[in-house]
Amino acid sequence: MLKYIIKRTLWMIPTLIGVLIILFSLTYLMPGDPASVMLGPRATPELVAELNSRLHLDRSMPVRLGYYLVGVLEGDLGISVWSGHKVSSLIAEALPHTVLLAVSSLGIAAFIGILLGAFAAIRRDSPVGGIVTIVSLLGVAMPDFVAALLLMLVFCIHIPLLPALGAGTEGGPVNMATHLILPATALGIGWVGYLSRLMRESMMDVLDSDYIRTARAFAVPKSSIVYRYALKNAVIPSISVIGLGVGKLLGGAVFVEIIFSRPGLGKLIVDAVYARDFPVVQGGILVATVLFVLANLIADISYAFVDPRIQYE
Amino acid sequence: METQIRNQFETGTKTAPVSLKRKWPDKLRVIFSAVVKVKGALWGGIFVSMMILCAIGAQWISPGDPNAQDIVHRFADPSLKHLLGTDYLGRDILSRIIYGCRIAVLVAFGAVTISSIIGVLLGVAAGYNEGKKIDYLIIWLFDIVRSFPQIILALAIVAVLGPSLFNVVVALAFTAFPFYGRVARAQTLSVKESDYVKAGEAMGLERRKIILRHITPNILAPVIVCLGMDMATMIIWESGLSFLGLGVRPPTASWGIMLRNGYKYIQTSAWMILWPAVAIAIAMIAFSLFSEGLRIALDPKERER
Amino acid sequence: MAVDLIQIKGLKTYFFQGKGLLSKWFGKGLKIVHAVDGVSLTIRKGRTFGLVGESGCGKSTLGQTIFRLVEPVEGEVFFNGRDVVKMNQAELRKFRQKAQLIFQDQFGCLNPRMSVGQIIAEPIVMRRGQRKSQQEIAQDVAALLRAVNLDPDAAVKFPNEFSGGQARRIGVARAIALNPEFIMADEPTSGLDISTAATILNLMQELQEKMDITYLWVSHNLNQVRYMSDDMAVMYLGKVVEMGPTSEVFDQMAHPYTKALISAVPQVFLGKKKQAIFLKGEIPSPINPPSGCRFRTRCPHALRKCEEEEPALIDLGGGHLCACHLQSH
Amino acid sequence: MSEPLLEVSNLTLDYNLGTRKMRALDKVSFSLDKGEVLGVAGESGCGKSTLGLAIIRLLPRVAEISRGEVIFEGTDLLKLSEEQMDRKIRGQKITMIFQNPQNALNPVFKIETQMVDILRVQNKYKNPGTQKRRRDFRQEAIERLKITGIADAEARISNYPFEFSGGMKQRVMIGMALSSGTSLLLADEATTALDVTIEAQINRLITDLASQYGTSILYISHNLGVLSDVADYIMIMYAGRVFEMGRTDDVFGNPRHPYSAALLESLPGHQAKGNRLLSIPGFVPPLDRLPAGCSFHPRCRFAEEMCRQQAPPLIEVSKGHWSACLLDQKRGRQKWQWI
Repeated sequence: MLKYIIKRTLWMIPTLIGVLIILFSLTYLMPGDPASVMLGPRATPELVAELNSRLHLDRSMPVRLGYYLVGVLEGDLGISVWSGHKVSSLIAEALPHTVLLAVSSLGIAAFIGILLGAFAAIRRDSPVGGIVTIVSLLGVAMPDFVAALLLMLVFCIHIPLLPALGAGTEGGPVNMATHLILPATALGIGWVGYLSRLMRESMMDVLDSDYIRTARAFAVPKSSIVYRYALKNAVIPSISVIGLGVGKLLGGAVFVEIIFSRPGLGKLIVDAVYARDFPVVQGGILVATVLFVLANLIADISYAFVDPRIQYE
Repeated sequence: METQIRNQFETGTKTAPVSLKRKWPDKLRVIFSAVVKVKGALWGGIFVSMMILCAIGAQWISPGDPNAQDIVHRFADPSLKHLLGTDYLGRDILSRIIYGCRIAVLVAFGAVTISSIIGVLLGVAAGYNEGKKIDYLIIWLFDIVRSFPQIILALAIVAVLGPSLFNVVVALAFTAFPFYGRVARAQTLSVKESDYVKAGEAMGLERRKIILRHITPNILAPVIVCLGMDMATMIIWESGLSFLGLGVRPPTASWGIMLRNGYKYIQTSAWMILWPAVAIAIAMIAFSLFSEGLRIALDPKERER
Repeated sequence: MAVDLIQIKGLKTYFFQGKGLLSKWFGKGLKIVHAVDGVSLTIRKGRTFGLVGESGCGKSTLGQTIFRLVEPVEGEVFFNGRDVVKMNQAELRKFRQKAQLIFQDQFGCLNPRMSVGQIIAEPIVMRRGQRKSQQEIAQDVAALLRAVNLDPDAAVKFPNEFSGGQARRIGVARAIALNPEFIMADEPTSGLDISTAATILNLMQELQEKMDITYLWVSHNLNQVRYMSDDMAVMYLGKVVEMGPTSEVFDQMAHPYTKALISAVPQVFLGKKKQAIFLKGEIPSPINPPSGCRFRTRCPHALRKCEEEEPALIDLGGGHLCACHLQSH
Repeated sequence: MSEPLLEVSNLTLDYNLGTRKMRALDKVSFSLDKGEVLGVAGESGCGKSTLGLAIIRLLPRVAEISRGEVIFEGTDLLKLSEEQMDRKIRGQKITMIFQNPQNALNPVFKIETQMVDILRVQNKYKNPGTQKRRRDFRQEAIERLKITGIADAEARISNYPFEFSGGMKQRVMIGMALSSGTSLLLADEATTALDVTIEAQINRLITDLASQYGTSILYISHNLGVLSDVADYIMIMYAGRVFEMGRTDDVFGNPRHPYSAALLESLPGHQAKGNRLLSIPGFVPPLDRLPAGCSFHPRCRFAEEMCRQQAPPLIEVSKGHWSACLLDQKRGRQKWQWI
């Protein structure tokens, strides 16, 4: 098991190096001289020269790549051109909100989705099956940012029930929770639909498999057949999807954070894009990617915990 | 020598020579009838073709000019004159939605075609020489691009290249090609090991012919199904980028921009958000149902069930 | 005296697991599967050679090596006097039109996306020779379908529209399309019912008599091999343990494994049930086969000598060979 | 003659697949005494597996038993509720092993966990109230593995199923299925997926353990050779109906139904090289469009007018030998010369 974990972690390193190289090369795609583009209207020759030297933009490509890699390893993601703060501190401030949003939306969605799907598979003729189909269609039909807009339209404007803007950080946990409901639902709907359909299909396959028939032939009680024997096999496909889901959520969070103007990594990146504050954009994306790669790693490893055959592949 | 076979087993009357395979119109009829049989795929197909129709013939279909402003009647509710009402500049929402189809279909088809071509070529190359250096290199490339949360990378690329229709397509294609690459590679691996490929080799078929007649058709079908599903995702991302103001430049009519304006005036008018949202929802459901039907239709085994 | 169509001399085919980059660093290093480990046999023209053994004994790999679908590590395969292992692409292509393969997986060997007519026509179309008109090809396909008693209008259907038995007959039709001299049938009736299997066996015999085809008949069903084959070989874990004319091998069983195999075969037998010889343990893995005689771990009469020295194939008379130390005492 | 262990009479079962109603079993009747082995033979689609699943009541949702009784030790199993079947019959009195050992065990649970779960449930039903610790169940599981001949069962029990070969997995199933309390074992093609020498070992293990515990076996297989080795009595089925039944030597020695004779003539073991095997023309009829009268008449060389009209009942044509062929019933033993 340990060897498998090490193998997966080691495989992450070349991937991350590749990520850094791509992120680094993005600056070369920028039309015109990066420094003047970043400074925009405030670009005076001195400021441009000073920025060029600070960001080593004047050096040759490999040297700049070296500086960048070393910088990243030391945790120095550069300084925001716009606000002068260290990029890493900006991110540190914004990250917790996004993680809270991602965990709450994915967590709830996974929980509801898996239970709904499993139940629909067990009680095949019950109305739950219909609910799963509707929810999964809903999930497909409404991407997260459209859902956010509609939810805001209904629950903040027409039926002023829930707060529309901000993360309610000042009002303590209850206030933060109420501020979290709509954004988390917006992000979660798609996932409830997708996971419940995936879970229903895999649960149905598992329930028709030989080893479940064997358990029934030996009068193993229904409850342990469903909730232990079948569930552990049926949940395997959902785990790998949840690993990927974190990536989608980080993406989706960008919209939800902007619509509900909640602080977060997504909003930080987009605002930096508007302000052409490139170091912050670069740093923000790097952190989001590292989070995503870690999530996939955790999904792979938990995959191996559930399914023993994976380690010996 | 062939005559030897023929007269050895020639029994019964000379029946009219049977063609070796169904002709093309015949094949399309079979695939179409299979798609129709799948629950919901028919509706999916109808709405997808309606969208494509609107995209091509927007100027004939749409009731009015999408950019014609009529400030006096702005934020109008749906009426006979403006079936879906007007936006903050008094422009007819229905016309803008129809023109919006054009952007959505254009971007979706553009991004999907580019990313699938690159993805499939790399995927087949990697799958075909499995275990060699090139295979590891391509997998490495796929893993890198796949590690980025897709929308965030697309957003960064557009920000760097500057927002325009072409840049959006490039950004979306670049972030999506590993999705096809991995499917193509997995298919190549499984098809390569199959007995019908071995049968081709055992028959003395040239390498080129085996790839053309046996490997490619069995890889394309699953990839085509991915195209269907990915079209839906591309439409979401196009409207997402436009919503962030990083997609198509206003005033061109795109669902994302309509939602962006809708968000600005969310207090005053609900229509500006509602109708584009409905359009996106219909497009999404249509594409996913249609690609589900396609998946069953293209696979001869599923078709029988 | 029947002419020798195929002579195999000291053929070795190994599979190397864990060759990839990743498994070199993390895997247990290189694992060699000794699938075929020094096999020599002769197949006479126009006759059926039975190859018998349990799963993992290498009989299918031996078959695929003859067709160079798998490259051997060592040894020669003479077909009509020319060594297939050393053939270049052109010679190989000519050889492959004379020798055909019938696969074990009756559906796997038919391209799901091609119609049955196209599948059967492929070898005919592929042969450079004289260009054939569409009519002529359709004629040949119809004749071939009738030859395997399938209805000619099956040509437009897809493989998945057929039953197991029918799919296998499509494979046979494709194999005989170029009137080959040699056909290797890999478990031709596995997974078929009694009556469907009987039709396939009858068909193959009829084709052999009409088209003078030589068969290499790979199967684990000894009743079938006894009925179909003139000569046979018994393989265990990559090696031939006993070989000779089928009646000889069945009547004077020499090798303990052959005895156990034949006694274990379920027979419809009236009266007292015959006492089968039961081997102990499971079939060992071909990755690290036991030293000396590979059967010693399951052999009821294993001697010390069996561990040290690998027994050679010795002739017991009349071409009946056996590799067992018990014989040489 | 003591009351038979199992008495099945007129068992009729249909599979309702959407519009099509497939008659999988049609008035199947037979009896099985204690400690005897009844071989059920027939080609695929003849309903032999359905028969096994009907007895232990593990039929799929679409299956519907329209008529008949299954009297087992005095009680009609078809009348019992699911809960009663679990409590008294399944896994205790009647057990079943299946064809494909590869996925008969749950891939993501250790062998130990699965065996202990089963033993705990059996113990709960057999002698409720006794509190046995997990260690006792584990020990009993190891004992059972040892009995079925698995080497160093102590260590192997904590492996996962994928670390076991096909033969060894079947041994685990047999270890669970055969114990002192088992009265009837249903074996559905138990060794079809195994190699010849392993098949022989497993079949001997089944018959030895069964005779040791006095368990009778319903041995379902399409391989007549295996049945000839293993079974005391043979029942030959075709398209849901019983065509012939009797002692193994009687049925194979002088078949009283043309179909049984045809099956024997199709076996390569019976013919010298050179002369052709018998291959019965035509195909097994689809179960929702069975021909009138005897369902074999379209393929039968000896079929006469009466075969086409009358559905032949199963009659005892000689002592302990039943046949469902009108010609045999009317004119006595025939030679059934197919070739």
